[in-house]
Amino acid sequence: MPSMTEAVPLPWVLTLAGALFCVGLFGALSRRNTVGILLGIELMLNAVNINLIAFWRYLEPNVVAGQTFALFVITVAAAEAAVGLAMIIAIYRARQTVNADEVDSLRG
Amino acid sequence: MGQYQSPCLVLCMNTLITVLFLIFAALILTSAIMTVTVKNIVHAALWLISSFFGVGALYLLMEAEFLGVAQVLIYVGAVSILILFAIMLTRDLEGSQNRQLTPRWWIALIVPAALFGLLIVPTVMTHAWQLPPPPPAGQPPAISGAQQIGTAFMREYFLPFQVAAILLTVAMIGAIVIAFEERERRRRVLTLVEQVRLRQRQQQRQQPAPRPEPAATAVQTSEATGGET
Amino acid sequence: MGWFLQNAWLIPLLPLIGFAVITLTPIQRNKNASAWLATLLMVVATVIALGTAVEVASGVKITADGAAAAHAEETAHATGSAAEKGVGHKFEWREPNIVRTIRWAPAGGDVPFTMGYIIDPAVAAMLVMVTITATCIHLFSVGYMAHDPRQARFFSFISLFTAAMLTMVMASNLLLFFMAWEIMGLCSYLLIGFWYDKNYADPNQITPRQAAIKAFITTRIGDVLFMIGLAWLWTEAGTLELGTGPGQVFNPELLERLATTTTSIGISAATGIALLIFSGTIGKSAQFPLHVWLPDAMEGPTPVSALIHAATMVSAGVFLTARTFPIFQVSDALPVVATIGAFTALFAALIAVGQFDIKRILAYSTLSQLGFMVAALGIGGWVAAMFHLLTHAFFKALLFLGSGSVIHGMEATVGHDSNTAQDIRNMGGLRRFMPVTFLTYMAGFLALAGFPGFAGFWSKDEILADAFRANTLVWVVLSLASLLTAFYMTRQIMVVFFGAFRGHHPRQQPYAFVSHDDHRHEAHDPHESPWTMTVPLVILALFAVFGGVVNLPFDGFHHLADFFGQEAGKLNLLVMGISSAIAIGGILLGWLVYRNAFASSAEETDPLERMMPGVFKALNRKFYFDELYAATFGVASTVLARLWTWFDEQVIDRVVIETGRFTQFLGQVNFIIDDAMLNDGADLIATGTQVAGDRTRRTTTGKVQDYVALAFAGAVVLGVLYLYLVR
Amino acid sequence: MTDILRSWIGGALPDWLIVLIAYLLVTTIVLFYAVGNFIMMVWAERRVVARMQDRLGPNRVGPAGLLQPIADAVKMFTKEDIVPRNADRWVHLLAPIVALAPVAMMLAVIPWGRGWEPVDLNVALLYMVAVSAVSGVGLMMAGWGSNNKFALLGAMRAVAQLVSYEIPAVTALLTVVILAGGMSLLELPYMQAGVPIMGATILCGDPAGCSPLLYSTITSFPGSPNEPVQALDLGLGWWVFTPVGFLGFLVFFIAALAEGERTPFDIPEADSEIVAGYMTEYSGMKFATFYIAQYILNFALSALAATAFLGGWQGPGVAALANMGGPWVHVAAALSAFYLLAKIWILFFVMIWLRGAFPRLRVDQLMDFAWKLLLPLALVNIVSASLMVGLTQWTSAQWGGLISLDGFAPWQRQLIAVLVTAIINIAAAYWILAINQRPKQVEWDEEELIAAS
Repeated sequence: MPSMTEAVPLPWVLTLAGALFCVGLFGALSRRNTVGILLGIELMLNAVNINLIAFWRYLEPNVVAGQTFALFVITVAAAEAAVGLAMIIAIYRARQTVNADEVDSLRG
Repeated sequence: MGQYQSPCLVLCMNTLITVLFLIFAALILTSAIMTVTVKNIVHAALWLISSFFGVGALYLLMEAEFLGVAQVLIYVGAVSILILFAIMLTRDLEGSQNRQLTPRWWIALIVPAALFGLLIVPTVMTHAWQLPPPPPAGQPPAISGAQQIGTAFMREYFLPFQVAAILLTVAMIGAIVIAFEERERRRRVLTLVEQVRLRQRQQQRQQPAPRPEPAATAVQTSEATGGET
Repeated sequence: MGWFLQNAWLIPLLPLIGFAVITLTPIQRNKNASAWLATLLMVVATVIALGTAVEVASGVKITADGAAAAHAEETAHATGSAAEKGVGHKFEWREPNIVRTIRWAPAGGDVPFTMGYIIDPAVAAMLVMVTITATCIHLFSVGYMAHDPRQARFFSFISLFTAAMLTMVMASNLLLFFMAWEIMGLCSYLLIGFWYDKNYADPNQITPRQAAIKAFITTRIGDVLFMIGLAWLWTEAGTLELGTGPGQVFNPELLERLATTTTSIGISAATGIALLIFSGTIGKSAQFPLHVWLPDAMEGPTPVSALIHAATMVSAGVFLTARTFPIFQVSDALPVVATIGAFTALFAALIAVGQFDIKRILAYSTLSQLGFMVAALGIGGWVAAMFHLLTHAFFKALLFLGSGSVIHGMEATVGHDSNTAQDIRNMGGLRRFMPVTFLTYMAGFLALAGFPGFAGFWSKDEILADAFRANTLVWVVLSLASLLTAFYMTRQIMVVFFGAFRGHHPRQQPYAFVSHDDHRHEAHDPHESPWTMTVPLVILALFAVFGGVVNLPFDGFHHLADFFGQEAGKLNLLVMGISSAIAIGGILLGWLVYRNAFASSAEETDPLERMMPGVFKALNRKFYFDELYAATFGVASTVLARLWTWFDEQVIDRVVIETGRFTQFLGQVNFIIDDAMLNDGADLIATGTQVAGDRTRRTTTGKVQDYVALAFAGAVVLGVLYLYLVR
Repeated sequence: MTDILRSWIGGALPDWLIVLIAYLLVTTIVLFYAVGNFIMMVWAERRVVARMQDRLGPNRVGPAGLLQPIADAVKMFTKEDIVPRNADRWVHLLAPIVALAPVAMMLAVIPWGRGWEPVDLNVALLYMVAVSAVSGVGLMMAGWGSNNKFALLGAMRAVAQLVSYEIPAVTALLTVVILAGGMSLLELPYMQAGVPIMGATILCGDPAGCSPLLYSTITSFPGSPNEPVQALDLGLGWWVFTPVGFLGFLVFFIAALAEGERTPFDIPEADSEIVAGYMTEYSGMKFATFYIAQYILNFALSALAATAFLGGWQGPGVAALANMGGPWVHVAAALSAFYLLAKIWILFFVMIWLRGAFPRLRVDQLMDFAWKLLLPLALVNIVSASLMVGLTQWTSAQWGGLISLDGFAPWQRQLIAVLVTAIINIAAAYWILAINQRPKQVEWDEEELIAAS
């Protein structure tokens, strides 16, 4: 049966993951809206997951650790999204804004 | 697909997989770029969902069915809905018309670009990956699936599994606590029985000497604050 | 074949289920349902326990792989090979009928840490005893607690209590044993303080919640020492598994090593461990000097007293020593055990003579009888001790439940006031009103007094015979104690059940009684209790009368000893004659002294007090032990506190004040130097810092994205350095 | 399908093209099947509800009004397609498609008959749930893109309801996963062969003398899942007949009602409160798309419920026909497809019936119902399911040596398992209902109320 491992070389997948990570990082750094930052972070987490799955599939397909770790990452991402969004709502309620550059009480 | 395999099939399938991979990669990257650049935050979230779909399809392509489906279930079904909810709860209408990027967005462009160009690409391209040898012909490669994941969660990764469960619980409670809005005093619609009883009591009260109601002012203030929230 | 052994874990599980169901489900809102549920589960547990005992008696053994083998040949491991220090019969650890463990809490180390149960003859006998008495007590409580608003809670507690006891009996290792032991401690606390809202008019009278705390703390002293003993045993043996195999605590090699190791305080390790474990027994079985909690535990409901005194708590202490007997056998601790047991037996019997509260008399008699058992263990009479433990459980449960029935009947006349309803001087002639209670109580009385033919006679006689052979002094002391036993029990019977009824004009309390429920029904006569209370009495009375049959001291009738597979004492006609004479003499003496006591009024003085007022006062005040503890430990802590206060005020405060003054002086000196020389330099540095701070402050924008960008930029720089320069 | 095509036109076309055509054909057939059912469902619903309300319902167009849906469709197609001026145009346009597409995708993994299985996915159960969750995004898009308060409110209600009821639904399906030992939908009907309650219990004594009309090879739970046995096969070993399956089915069906926004739970489009919810601004084709999506979702969820709990296509006679071999296999397939369709329609009738009988829930009642009643029941049911598997299949070694059921015959163990789970489920149901019926503490400050009124 033909499979991904024969059709696509591993570096392609890793490059895709790296690109996705960098795009997500750009989003997280450049967005004004706090929710937008969160979107960027989700992209970064997905990039990590692609990496994990790719390494699992290409290098150790019969060891289950890669998928397991990806699942843990998804779990953590879900928890992070829930808490992050709750914090955004709390900030919005307290300050009537969701713009990250207006939330700078710690400015020196 | 049956037992019958022509050599063309393998070749064609390989091409097909490559093409599919490229399509998915394009979908993922385009959606991701749209996510981080598009002006409207709701559109950004929708683009993010499209990117999630691409990643899920990529998982399916890599024969991680369980993860692909879990990706759709958790990211598309839960996380993005959560994000959409949060956007709609915090939407300020004028804000969505303003600029979406921070003033120093060029810094934010340089850092990821440097990361990608200077580190990721050279590392990925120059590293020698020790790929395992392909399985002997006619024998399917041993690929761990959902059942192995379940077994692993109950055996080797039992403790992390429990920790993840606790983490989710804690996150849920934390999210509720953080986002919880305490109503000052909830004004409830009275049931019919309560209204009747209330009227009776009022009449009983009016028969003796009417005394000044100290509670009246307090209620007014509470109404004022209650109306605000 | 073997089903009961395979599923013996159900025995403690059933009361535990009862506890869980009553506590967690809405059934707790229905008093009767919870009571009958708990009782029903206990009945099922009793059936399983009986089945287990039958299977053990028929010699079924279950091997590790689960196969049942009938009539396997007896294999015994001699454990006392190191040094035969015990003067009594040789005790051998028998191969259990079933050992079933599961791995639990992987704690590292070579030996897997396990949890599970063991059934051997001793355990089977204890299971039968505990389940039967506990079932009777449950049934009795259905009637006795019928009017209590917290009935469901009561039943959940006693179910947990019973479950803990059963777990402890079956425990396969000493840690599980200890855990169940501690749950029992908790339950005794909860149950003694069950009427936690009760107050007395007399401020010096101990209230249930004080009694509960007292019981908890007093037994805690023993428990802590017990735990230290277990820790010591763990460090020496690396295991707490019961058994003789390798990696188990009664392994002969291990015991030999323990017996020959000498610690820095001059005793062998075995002796030290045995003494520490025995401290647990002292606490739980209320031996001198930790006996003070048990009489006050009478503040709990009467079924609880019965449960504590007969089936669970105090038996647990004796069972602990019996269970770890191989360690005692190779140690030098047995004389200590014998001394404490014998002393407690006599001492408590003396106090019992001077009490007026019907339950307290029984409480001190329990102390005394436990002293018998402990003394029997101390002189090596393992079978005798277990025998007495079993028979005593039945007739003492009978006596306590009987006293509960009496109190229940008395409350109809004198109201719900424990001071009045439990005072034997207010009773009298009750045999006419409560015939069933009277007859069953008589059975219990004759068994406890050691009247020939009754259960208590045979078991006590076996102890005395062993004592006579092993240690004459112990025998003399125990004989005296049994004389006193017969005497004070006769006193109680005479005052409670004979003579004229005095309850219509009870004694006036020195303090005016204040109660929520202050309705006395003085016109009413006491009445017999309902069937739920009398049926258990009759069942237990049968055991009290015929229970001795299991181990008659004649050849061929040592059924219990054969069942345990242990050596037992021989028939000694001399001792038997003497003890019969003592019992009958004690009863006669009691009859002579008390036949006319309190004939007319409840306000009369006790005949014994008329004869020797000083001695009686001392007995009535329990040899002033509570006062002694208050005057020693209580006063000592007060004095220590005062001393510390003085020390704090006079020494520490003074030092602090003087140090402060000296510092002040140094400060003044320093000020001069500082002002003149340092300030200018410091100002310079400060200004420089301020300027630098102002400059660098701008990098702290407060925006999280800037920080993240900076972090990633740093990562990129480091990565580039590594990738292009280092490598 | 691939094989049939190969036998017809094999060699004339390249192999990959045949595979592609086969896939396309199957997809087309399934979609037409679903849409045809949708049309009949709309008609049936209108007629049945009318009967329940003592009306006639559509009866003019065609015989008994059978052509009414087609007339409606023509009307829908010819209506004006309106996009509100301030709406987010693309989101507004895409929303119905995003709502319909995942629902249609759900149909791919359902085994429609014996041997009629479009796709064999080994995580099919999870796939169904995951894909159905995606349509929530479509609703959200519709609500937001319409730029209408009612639409937004309706969408948020709909999505909140969808997400909440997904949890009891998934938890109830976990029961099936435990019983089946996997997430494949394909295996489920085969596992539910045999006789009611026990599955494969009545074993064939003599392998040679067993009639293939009565006995067949079953890998049925309860029993031993890995070793097929020759047993009496009435095609009735549906899991709904066991206590675990019954409770699971009840919970799942109620949750499915809520997910499909059927009547006691039709809060998102409660027309007396918020006009038509997220569909307020839609008309014509796009409205029809939403409508189709909703009915096909009901159809798919009914099919899932039938497959997971009611034996799927399994029924009396299927195995016997299949055992006869030859062309009879195709007859068996047709019969089995009929069985599944009948079950789906019975479930759909129950849905209509509920619509005719029950008033709508309030929003807080809706949430209480999901979190305080359905979820606890489903959780207890998982425990029961685990016990059922353990009691029927484990050896004493797996129980840690504590429960020894080694000596019992399979049917005795099955009886024990059924009794134990029945007791647990009934007790739990009683208890949970009792807790939920506890009257709420009525707390009201008299002074304040008097002052306020």
